[in-house]
Amino acid sequence: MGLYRLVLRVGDMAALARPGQFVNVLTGAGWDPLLRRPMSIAGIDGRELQLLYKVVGNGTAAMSRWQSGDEIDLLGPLGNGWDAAADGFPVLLGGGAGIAPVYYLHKELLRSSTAHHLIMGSRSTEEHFLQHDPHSGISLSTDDGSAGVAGTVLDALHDLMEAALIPRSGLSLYGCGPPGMMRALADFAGQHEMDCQLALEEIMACGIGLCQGCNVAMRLPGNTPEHSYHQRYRLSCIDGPVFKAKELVTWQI
Amino acid sequence: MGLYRLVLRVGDMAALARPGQFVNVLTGAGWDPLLRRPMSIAGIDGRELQLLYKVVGNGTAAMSRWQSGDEIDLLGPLGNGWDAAADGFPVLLGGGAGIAPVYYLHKELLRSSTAHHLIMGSRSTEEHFLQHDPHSGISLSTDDGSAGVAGTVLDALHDLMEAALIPRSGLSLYGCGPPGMMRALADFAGQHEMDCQLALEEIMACGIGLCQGCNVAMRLPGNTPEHSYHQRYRLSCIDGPVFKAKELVTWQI
Amino acid sequence: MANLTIQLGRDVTLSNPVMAASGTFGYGDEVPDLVDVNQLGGLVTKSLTLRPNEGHAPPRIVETPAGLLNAIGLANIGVEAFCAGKLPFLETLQTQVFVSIAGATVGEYVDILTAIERSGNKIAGYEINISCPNVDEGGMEFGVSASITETLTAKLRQLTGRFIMIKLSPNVTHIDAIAKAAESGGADGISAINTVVGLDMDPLTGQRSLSNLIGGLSGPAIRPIALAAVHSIAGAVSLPVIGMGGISSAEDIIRFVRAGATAVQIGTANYRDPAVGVNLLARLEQLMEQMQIETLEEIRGVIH
Amino acid sequence: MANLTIQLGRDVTLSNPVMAASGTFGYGDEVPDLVDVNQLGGLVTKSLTLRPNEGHAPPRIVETPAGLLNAIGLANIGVEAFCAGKLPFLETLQTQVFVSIAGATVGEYVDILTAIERSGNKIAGYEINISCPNVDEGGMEFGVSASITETLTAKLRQLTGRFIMIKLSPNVTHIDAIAKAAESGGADGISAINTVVGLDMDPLTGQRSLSNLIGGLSGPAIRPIALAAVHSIAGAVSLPVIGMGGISSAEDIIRFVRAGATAVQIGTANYRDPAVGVNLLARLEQLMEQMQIETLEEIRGVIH
Ligand SMILES: Cc1cc2nc3c(=O)[nH]c(=O)nc-3n(C[C@H](O)[C@H](O)[C@H](O)COP(=O)(O)OP(=O)(O)OC[C@H]3O[C@@H](n4cnc5c(N)ncnc54)[C@H](O)[C@@H]3O)c2cc1C
Ligand SMILES: Cc1cc2nc3c(=O)[nH]c(=O)nc-3n(C[C@H](O)[C@H](O)[C@H](O)COP(=O)(O)OP(=O)(O)OC[C@H]3O[C@@H](n4cnc5c(N)ncnc54)[C@H](O)[C@@H]3O)c2cc1C
Ligand SMILES: Cc1cc2nc3c(=O)[nH]c(=O)nc-3n(C[C@H](O)[C@H](O)[C@H](O)COP(=O)(O)O)c2cc1C
Ligand SMILES: Cc1cc2nc3c(=O)[nH]c(=O)nc-3n(C[C@H](O)[C@H](O)[C@H](O)COP(=O)(O)O)c2cc1C
Ligand code: FES
Ligand code: FES
Repeated sequence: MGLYRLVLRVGDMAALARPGQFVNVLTGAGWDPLLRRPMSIAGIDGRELQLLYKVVGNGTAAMSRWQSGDEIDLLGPLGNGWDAAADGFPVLLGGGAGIAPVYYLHKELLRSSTAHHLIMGSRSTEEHFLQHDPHSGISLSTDDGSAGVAGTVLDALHDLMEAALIPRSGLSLYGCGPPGMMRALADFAGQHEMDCQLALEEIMACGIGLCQGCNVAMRLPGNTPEHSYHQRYRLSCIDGPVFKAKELVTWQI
Repeated sequence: MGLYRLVLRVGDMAALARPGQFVNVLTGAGWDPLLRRPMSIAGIDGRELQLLYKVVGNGTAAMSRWQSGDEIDLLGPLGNGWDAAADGFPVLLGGGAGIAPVYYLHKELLRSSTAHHLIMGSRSTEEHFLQHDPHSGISLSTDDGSAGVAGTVLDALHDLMEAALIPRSGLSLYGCGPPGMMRALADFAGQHEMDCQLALEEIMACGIGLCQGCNVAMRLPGNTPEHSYHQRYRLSCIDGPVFKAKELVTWQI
Repeated sequence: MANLTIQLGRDVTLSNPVMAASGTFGYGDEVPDLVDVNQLGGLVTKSLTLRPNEGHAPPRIVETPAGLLNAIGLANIGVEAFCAGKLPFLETLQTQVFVSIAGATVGEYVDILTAIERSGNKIAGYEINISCPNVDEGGMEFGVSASITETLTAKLRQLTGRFIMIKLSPNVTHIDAIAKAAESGGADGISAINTVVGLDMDPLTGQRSLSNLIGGLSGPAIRPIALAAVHSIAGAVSLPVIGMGGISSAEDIIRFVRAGATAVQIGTANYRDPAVGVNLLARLEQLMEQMQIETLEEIRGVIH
Repeated sequence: MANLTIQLGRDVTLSNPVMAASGTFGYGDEVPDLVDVNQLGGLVTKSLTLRPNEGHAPPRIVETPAGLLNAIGLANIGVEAFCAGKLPFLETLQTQVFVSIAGATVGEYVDILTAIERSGNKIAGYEINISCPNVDEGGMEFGVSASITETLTAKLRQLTGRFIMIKLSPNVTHIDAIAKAAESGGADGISAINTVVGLDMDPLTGQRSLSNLIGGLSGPAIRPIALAAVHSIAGAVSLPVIGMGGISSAEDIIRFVRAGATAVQIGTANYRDPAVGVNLLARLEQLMEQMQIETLEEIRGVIH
């Protein structure tokens, strides 16, 4: 039930990737599954691309059986990526496999020596590959208390504020995780009028704007790109997967 | 393009198997392919069962990716098996992957020290795992002449007769291979009034008599088992896969 | 604790919602070694015709993406041999047995049912196959016409007090209308779906995959089609719907119940694993506990 | 040497038999980086409605066994924005462009087609969508009625000399009758099939997979169904049939030609690989050499 790590030699594509973007992975040649599987880019190292994923169905199970040397068909980098130029002290929150896009941002912020805090939450310790070390900017949380803070990523966030390890205001949140966590984050950010970006994981058929299947309802109509054919929706694959929390309708998340 | 060899630890089932029978193999948990794949038993060694197969589609491709230690779901042994009590000097003829059920019979005849000759034919040398040695009872043929006799298994049979390495009459033929070879064998046996058994490779859905999908047209009506619901057909999975050549309608083979 | 018992009709109770579908489990005597038939909720026999039927020439099956295309052509031993040779065994079973019948004319349906009524007295009822896409008997001419469906059902209704389910074809514009006709005719239940009309060939040689050319598609590929049909039928009639089409997991059983089915049948999946019906029951109970329901009735027709 | 050129109608020649299907390739401008659209034989645009249409609420797609179930709800920019913003680009293409249109009434079909006739002069023709299973516009009420199909076709025939293909729904009892009606109305070609009605939900939560509940099934799962439909249509009309439904390999293209298609469209497979149409052409030529044929016409309708 832990996270799998996959390192892919992608060549030139690596130089194009930005945190928050994803690749669309063909998990096999047959028709089970039929479509590609979107996976956030969890890191870039030279000409290598890293993924972090959880096995939840046939597609990810097939990925977990890949051998070193196999050739993989993937499309990317896709999507908009995080807006890392946002004001405020960056707090990055990843829940479960949602750590992937957040982890890549973390690495980039480290590289540019930008102060920030990374909070990773999971059900239990086995999904964790980081060390809980709040003083150096990394906090963990587990539902069962087996590592880091017992509770959710928001509980960990509160603890950090209490301990004055991060500012109480002027935060800029970057979150990705299961629906419950995303909703809680959006609510929290709304209440405290904090800047908050969420990387959604809508089901996608194409990942490149062809199928119109990944629409996301927007709170504020208007100002939507023309290719979405409408005022009310945006396409998660080309307008997202990162959206400002305040622009989203809660049930969508 | 060669043949794959698979050894499966099957336990008690091994003791039940007879040459000419098959197992029905689930090649994966998903729905590609949907159904089991019938595979002749190519040999039994203690509690181990051996298969010999060619990769021709998704099912066999999945099999070729199996790792040592994987657990496999198979049903068997199924089918009737060769009638090895037939009179005459046994000549075993296997073409391509059709060698499998013939090879098992060969091993059994060796074990019981029954004189016989094994002829294995293939397109080229890469499918061969035996040594051409007519004097000790093993002949190979290749379409391209790269190993053994250049030509078909019937050409090899003729050569053996010419060289008086096998009798000219009173043979009992056991054949399995591609349709062309099977038809040629049936014709040859018919002309020379030889006893000839053929192991058919009809497409099967269930392998156990449930679907009625594997029917084989019989030359002589009557005397067909009741579960086949008719006079004209038998079911390849439970009445076969081995049939007497003279009972088959040529187009069926 | 999950209770799997299903009250199908006034007189018919199933120990669980899972039956074996017609044509995919023979006459129940083909697989005694591999599976305990009595653990199934019910068993529908291979469709019977008036006279023994050898079916179509080979080939009669081909695999397609996530599906199986067949044109067996209702190969069966005929009603006479069935009553003499199979019925006695079937009547020893604990599971509920439904005899599937298929006629080429209304008269043939009547004759087959009459013959069985005369010999059998422990079977639960009948499944009337008016939806086989590849033969004249049990053929789709019946299943695509609401008025013929009603007439036929009414005729058969007069002949038996046992459970009659009419098995519908998905190859129609409005399956709900046919279901309503069966209800008007006096059916006790609707089973759906039979196979979907399909065709395949070897691309390079042009060799037809089925001697009959046209066949019926079954298996996971048709599951969404079957769910839509069951949902439409359940909305149109107040009879129990026995859903089928591509079921291969306990999750799939739940899908059909949510679409409106009271019980389900498993067909093609038996070919992968003849014990699949029985094997899914444990998992079904597990899922029911996860959903915190005691009976499937609680989620029947419930989609949010 | 294989010659892939297809004479589709009097005035329409395709450089090869492969087109992109409506709704699966946007307006041809979405994928310029990934694929050279001009190498396709043709391109059918996303269906246009009279007014811009935001489509159904999310979720609108779900994967099923070897299939994709969708209820996009004809999200599109509307005919006005199309003529202003998309048509100019489409007219620069070398490939043959067919504009798909979908109305809620016969009048709307007329208005949409009229608007495009007024602005466009280099498009090859139209595909008339009367077969979308999840909306009123382009809806199946049209596609399931032979008489409405004929009336609509005849109306549109009067408005344009360009190629008109009528796109049929498989969700009918007799698709050949609808095809004949389109032929009588003056259509130049028949395209088939649109998606098959389907439904799915999350079994455990009961959450519908599509906000619209009912959707349309596409992809490899429906290939046998589509082949049977094409075979039936090709036997009923003398118009060219443009076949589709689950095509994902060059072998599949050949299957549709053998079933009677003159050209084909690729839909769902574009989502796996947006360059699939172009990529299959090389393989198609290879297979044609293997079959020792120079044109696909030699095997059209040929099944042994
Ligand atoms: C932009 C994007 C980035 C993603 N990044 C990652 C990542 O970095 N690591 C990772 O592990 N996963 C990521 N995901 C989710 C990942 O795509 C799914 O887990 C994967 O598609 C599941 O495929 P499967 O065939 O294994 O499971 P399936 O058999 O397809 O599904 C198994 C279960 O998961 C549900 N499910 C499938 N896909 C989704 C989805 N997109 N959202 C919610 N539920 C779903 C299904 O409904 C089903 O219940 C991302 C998704 C998106 C859209
Ligand atoms: C009783 C029996 C015993 C067999 N024993 C062996 C064996 O020992 N070794 C071995 O390599 N193969 C054997 N076969 C054949 C084997 O079952 C097929 O090669 C296998 O099913 C192909 O599966 P696939 O998914 O890889 O290919 P698919 O994708 O299913 O098929 C690939 C191609 O092969 C054709 N094909 C598939 N199955 C058959 C078949 N049964 N007959 C003719 N053409 C077919 C298909 O039409 C297609 O063109 C046996 C078949 C039977 C019925
Ligand atoms: C090989 C085969 C034979 C079948 N024979 C019959 C039959 O005789 N009578 C009948 O009513 N249905 C018959 N069916 C249809 C099934 O009972 C069932 O309706 C259909 O296959 C859909 O369910 P599935 O997807 O679970 O297989 C047959 C199906 C298959 C695959
Ligand atoms: C997401 C999606 C959107 C579609 N939109 C349209 C459409 O707007 N108009 C139309 O005529 N067909 C539409 N179709 C149907 C396809 O054009 C095609 O008929 C169908 O998908 C079968 O082909 P396939 O199996 O290759 O996808 C759509 C299909 C999909 C999957
Ligand atoms: S996934 Fe197809 S448009 Fe976004
Ligand atoms: S394979 Fe099913 S009856 Fe023989």
